[in-house]
Amino acid sequence: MTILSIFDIGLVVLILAVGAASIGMREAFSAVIGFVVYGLLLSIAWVRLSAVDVALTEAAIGGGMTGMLMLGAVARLRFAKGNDSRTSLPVRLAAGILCALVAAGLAIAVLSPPEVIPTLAPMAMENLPQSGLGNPVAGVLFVYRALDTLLEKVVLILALLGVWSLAPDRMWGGIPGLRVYAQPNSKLTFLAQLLPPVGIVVAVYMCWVGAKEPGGAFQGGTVLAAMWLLVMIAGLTSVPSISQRWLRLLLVAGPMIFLAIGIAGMVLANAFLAYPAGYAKPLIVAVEVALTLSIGVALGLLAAGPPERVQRP
Amino acid sequence: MRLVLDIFTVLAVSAGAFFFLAGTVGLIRFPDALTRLHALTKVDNLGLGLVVLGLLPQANGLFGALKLVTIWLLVQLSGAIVTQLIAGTVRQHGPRE
Amino acid sequence: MIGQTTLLASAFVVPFGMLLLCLWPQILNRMPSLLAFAPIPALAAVLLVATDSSFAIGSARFHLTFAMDRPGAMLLGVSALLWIAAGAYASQYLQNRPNHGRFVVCWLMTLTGCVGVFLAADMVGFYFLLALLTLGACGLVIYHETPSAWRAGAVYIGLALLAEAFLLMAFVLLASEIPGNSLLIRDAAAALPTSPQRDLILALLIAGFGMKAGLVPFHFWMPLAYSAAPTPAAAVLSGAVVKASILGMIRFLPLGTALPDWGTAIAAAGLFAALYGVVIGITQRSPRLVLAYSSVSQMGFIIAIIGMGMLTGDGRAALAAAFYAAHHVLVKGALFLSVGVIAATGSRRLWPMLLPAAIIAVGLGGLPLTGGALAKFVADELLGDSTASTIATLSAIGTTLLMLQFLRHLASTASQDPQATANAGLVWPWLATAAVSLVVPWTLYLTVPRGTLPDPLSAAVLWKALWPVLLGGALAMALWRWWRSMPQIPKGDIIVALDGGVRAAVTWGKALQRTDSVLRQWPAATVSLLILTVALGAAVLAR
Amino acid sequence: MNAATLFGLCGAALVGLGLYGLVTNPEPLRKILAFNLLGSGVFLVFGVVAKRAAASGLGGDPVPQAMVITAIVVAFAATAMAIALVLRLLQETGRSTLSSDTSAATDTAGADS
Amino acid sequence: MPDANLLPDATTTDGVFLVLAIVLPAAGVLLSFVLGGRYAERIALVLLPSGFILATIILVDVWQSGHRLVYIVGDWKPPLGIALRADGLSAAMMVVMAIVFCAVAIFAYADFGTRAGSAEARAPFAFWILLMAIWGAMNLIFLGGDLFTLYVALELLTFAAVPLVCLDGRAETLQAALRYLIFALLGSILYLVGTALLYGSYATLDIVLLSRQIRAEPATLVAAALMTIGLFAKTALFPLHLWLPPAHAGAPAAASAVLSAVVVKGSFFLVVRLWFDVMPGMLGGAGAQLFGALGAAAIIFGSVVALQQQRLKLLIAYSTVAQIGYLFLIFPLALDAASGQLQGSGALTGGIIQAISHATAKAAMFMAAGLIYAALGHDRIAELGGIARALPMTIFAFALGGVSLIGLPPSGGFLAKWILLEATVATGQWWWALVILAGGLFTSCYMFIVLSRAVAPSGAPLKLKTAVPKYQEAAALALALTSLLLGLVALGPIDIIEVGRPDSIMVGSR
Repeated sequence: MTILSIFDIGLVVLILAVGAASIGMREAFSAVIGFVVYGLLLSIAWVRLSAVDVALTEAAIGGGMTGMLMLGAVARLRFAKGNDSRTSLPVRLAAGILCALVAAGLAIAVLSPPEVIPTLAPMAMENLPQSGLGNPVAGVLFVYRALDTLLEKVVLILALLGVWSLAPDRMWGGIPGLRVYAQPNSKLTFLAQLLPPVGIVVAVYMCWVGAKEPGGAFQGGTVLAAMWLLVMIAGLTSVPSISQRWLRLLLVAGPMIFLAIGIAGMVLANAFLAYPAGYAKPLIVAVEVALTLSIGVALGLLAAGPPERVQRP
Repeated sequence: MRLVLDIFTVLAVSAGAFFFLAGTVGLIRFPDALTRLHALTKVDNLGLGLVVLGLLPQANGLFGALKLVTIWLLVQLSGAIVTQLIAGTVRQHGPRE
Repeated sequence: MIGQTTLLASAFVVPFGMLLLCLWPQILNRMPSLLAFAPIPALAAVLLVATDSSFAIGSARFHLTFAMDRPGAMLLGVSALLWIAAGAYASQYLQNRPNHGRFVVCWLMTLTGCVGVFLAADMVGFYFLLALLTLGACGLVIYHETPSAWRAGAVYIGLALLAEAFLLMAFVLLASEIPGNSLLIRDAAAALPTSPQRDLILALLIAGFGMKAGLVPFHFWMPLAYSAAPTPAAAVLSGAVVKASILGMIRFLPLGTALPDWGTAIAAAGLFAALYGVVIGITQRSPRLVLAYSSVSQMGFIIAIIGMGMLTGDGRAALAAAFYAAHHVLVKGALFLSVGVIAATGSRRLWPMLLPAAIIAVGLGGLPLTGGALAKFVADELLGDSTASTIATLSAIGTTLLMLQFLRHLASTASQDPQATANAGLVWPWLATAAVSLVVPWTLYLTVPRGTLPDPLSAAVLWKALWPVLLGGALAMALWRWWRSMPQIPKGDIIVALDGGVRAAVTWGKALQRTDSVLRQWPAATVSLLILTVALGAAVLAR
Repeated sequence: MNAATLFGLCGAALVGLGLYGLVTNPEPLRKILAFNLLGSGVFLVFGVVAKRAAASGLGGDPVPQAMVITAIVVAFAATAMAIALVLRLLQETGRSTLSSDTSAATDTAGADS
Repeated sequence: MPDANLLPDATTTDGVFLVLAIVLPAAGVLLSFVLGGRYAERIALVLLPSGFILATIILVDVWQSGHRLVYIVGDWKPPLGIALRADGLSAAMMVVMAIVFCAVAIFAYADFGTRAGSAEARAPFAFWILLMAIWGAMNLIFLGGDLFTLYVALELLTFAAVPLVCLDGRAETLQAALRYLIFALLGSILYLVGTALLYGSYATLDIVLLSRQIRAEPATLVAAALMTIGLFAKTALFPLHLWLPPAHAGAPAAASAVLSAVVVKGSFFLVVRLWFDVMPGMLGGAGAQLFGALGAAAIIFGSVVALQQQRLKLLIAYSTVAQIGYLFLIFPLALDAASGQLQGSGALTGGIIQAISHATAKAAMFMAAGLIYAALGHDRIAELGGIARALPMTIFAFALGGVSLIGLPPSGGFLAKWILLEATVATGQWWWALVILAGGLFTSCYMFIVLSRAVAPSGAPLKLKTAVPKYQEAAALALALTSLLLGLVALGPIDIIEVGRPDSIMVGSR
């Protein structure tokens, strides 16, 4: 029983306890707080699983952004009147038993790995140098399975369009109603003036280092979005209206450039989303920079919600 | 020399852990929100400081050490601001039931 | 040869083309006057085209094939005659009617379906044209849009589609029996007797065709439909359309090989229907209902002939049944048209109209020298002198009684204004049909190669046909005296039971809807998802 | 019982927990929270699969790790859309509920505007 | 001619069309997102027909070459990279879906066309982009060769379909959209956990490679079960259909046509891919009977509840629930009892033709219902009197759609029922034949109810709220006719659906 395995067991017990609390708790606000804590604990679990890229993503998007969205929603849901009663006991019991069965089935599957564990790691590692990347995860994301990454960006754009399409017709083209939760008093503006420069440097570093070390476009984009939201909440800059051309261009820049390079690959490197020999690294970095910007703007607007105020002419 | 540094690290980190424990006890025992806030920020910041101090010799190279210190500074900054904001809200609307 | 196939093709293509032309409103308005001309190519085809010539539409791999065989030709010919007369009657009938556009479309659909079914040689074509026939006929039944018409239409299409479900299953079973993937009815009928699922297929075929032909347990749609439909439509429905199922039976059932058990069962059912129709018919008040029940009885008799054919394995049963059915087409069509004509004529001018109706009505019962006698004569020869033939004579008596009852009710429905005379446009088609119904059976008889049969005009045969008619007349006299004590039977007789069934179905449907709305609540849906996961996991793991 | 299997069981337990929350919690926001929990459980299973397939000097097979990153971003987009829907529903009806008992399903979409 | 299925995966000659089928919609979505306003509509109206041409080229190519088209994305062969594959199954589905998309685009031009001079409006801008996104997602579902790429395609489809449900912002459509989103997300998460377990056992998610290594281990079977249930939830198969009726009935006409005809088929197609291509031997007798039982229950419940609906769009939505049941009857029928393998020919061809004829017929019926709603201002079935005289073409399209659903020849529905019935006879499972025939009868019942109300004369003279443009009726009629004449496809290349089935691989590659 090495120190680390005790730590792991403690971590797992803590994760399950906080998760169960955030599910079982009756009061929505504390459940969300529980969820944020759960998100951070989970990123530690990812570090223990030696997947640092995923730990970063989980901490940034899973814990941070989702937590912030939930907090905003809980604040506004306090005014909802007369929500329905808890589900009856027999249903809860049945659900409990069945969920336990499903979890047990999953546990059986997890507990019975094949004798020799097949892996793509060696194949991924030996083909990595051709793309000039150091970080294998970035290699998978931008070289081997580039189609998934490209499509996932289109999914993000679609989700944003879905959120925007919820606005009433007269508000279209207006300003997302990012509720300013606290008046822009001195303390928040101080934070909003001090933290963003640091945040932006961290984001750029994360995006840049993503090629060699754990990091990358997603994590950088999320930090960028967080800083932009902080500045908007503090009221230092106005929330942009959704019909501005530059905003749309910025949103689409990442996937569009990725698509353009992919199509160019068909001509120059005999396959869609293939990189011409030798130019892989610069192209990928260019795509990562564009993606970081797009993701930053997209996540920020997703958190800001549908347009709710018409722009004062 | 290596041994001395290791002992120093163990001592500093355990002191930090002790302060975290004290902060948590304060959180549970103190009567109202403001005192809890006070306990938390003060003690946890100190605890974190000690832990960072303890880890400095273990950090690989100057760059790693600088990163640890920046982490500590950032936590202090955000901790202070957030405490101020919560305290402001608590004072304005009264503790939320 | 080319002439033959194009003529045969035109029989189907002309009505189908006219149906498609109805899409343009301006042609639709002029269509009522052309109704009579649509069936003419079919008649010409029957007269000119040699039997067993066929043609196909479609590509090499999958095509609709049409062929002319003897029973088909016989039935198509008489049906074409009836369609022409009824078409003329209908164009007059529609003169002052609203929305005749829909009537014309349904009429042409039914005509196309009817001609198509008589000519169809492959199963999918037969099924498609039967469906087209059903949809068109249902449109005709619903034409007046009265509540009883809607109910009749609903019952008609409900039962028809149920029958077609049986037939579809039977055709699929047959298709899998035929070696190679030809879908011809000829090959299906050939493969049927030797197939392992012969009994299942036979049961399905008889159930399907029985429903469409109004065999007793499923006959209740006939009185409803024929009383609700407009007169020309009722004539065509009771005459030509219902014969489609008879032709289906003739073509699909293996009349060549002896199947004693099936033969007796069908013959018994047919004869029971023949008697049942008479017993219920005499209690009815309106002439149309009496005619409807007479149809039930006659169709029962024809099915009995087919049953007897299957019993003895005697190939001639097909022709005998077709011949009897052909006669029935004309007589029943003429009688229905007469109902319309008589209703429009005043009491003063009633007798010149009533006389021809009386002749052909009693002819149905077997009056000597009429087509009916001839048809019964051919049927007797086949039924042999066993109990079946005694029942046949019983049904002859009953039919005469029924027909006299019909004539009595018909007379009572003459229009109040004594001077009223039916429009010439209505009278002439009716009279033509009546005349044809007398003449055509004889001409058909001559074409049927029957050297061995004793001469139908001999005294013994005449007397054999006459005494049931006289007996029927006497019974009718007796019936009219205790008329008051006759029990009142509702129109569809066993349909009352059906209403009970419908109510049960409605309550059952409500229960299903409640379970559905329970299942669509969130907890129930997600719990059922979990149950499904566990069930599928168990099912797959325990392979 | 190495670390990977331990986290695998934790992932399976989280999936069970998330499913339970999704089924029993009436409010949509709590369902979305349960969905995120369920999602993180699934991602843990991916992480365990990656950890077990560690080879050639890597802490884990990069391919499933890349898939998890993509899945996390997609899950976040789904959560954002769901929360926007909940808030819009709150704006429209003043209540946030999934059960349509107020107006039976058969004539819900029947507002004959 | 060596069967290309056996050759190691390599980009075949016309593989580039597969990439175009993915790139065109993606570029369309991104471009119209930036340009916005009337450009979104123009881009859609240009891209969708070109998508149809592309799909036909792929279909002809697959038919002529006799084997499937393959394209290796990024020049990395599976297991490391991703391959796009188009076999007969996907090519046929892509062409029909392209036809439905073009018809819906023409139909939606009236409702979602931005008037000249008006600035960018919410609903049109969102509709055209979402339509292209659904088109792209469906193409990816049909062509995707990697289970995780198919997961991303499923998410793309859900994120594009949910906003369509609540496009007009009414309260109950918002609730329907929320229920649909959460249930669909539950489905896709279960699908994802399945892919995780499969990757754990085989270190690849490529369909062809998986089908060569698949073993009947607990991990694989649990994964298959979870993935199947996830896809059932997204296809709204019977007990899991809570979201479909309010969502499809509440959405605007063009949207409900796409939702009901196309979106539901996506996850069904994945179930077919999973069980017919990846693990044909794993679905035991019990599992197949469970699939069939759910399908039968869907047919019975869906039809009976549809019979009792007061509103036309809800009736058609429940009819979708019923018709989906037919699609899942093919699993017990396709299971060859001796070898325990799911056969690629016979019942599967029937199922695909049923899916195709349902797609076109249902799209036509929802368009017709939309026109009736626009003309009368309501769609209560009891008060549909006189509409047949007011909108004859619409009711004719609705009737033709109904005829195809009932399965009267020469419609595609008839051909599908014929093939399925032949399969019931061949496998001796007569009980499925009863269900198929009962389904046809129920369908004819509720079609008769609706048509009899529509044909009945209206009491008061009918005044239409809005004049219904002719091309909308023409679009609905065209779709109904394609569904009606689909039966004639039996004349032509009916066996194209079996091109590139995995059976040929299984035999060859051992």
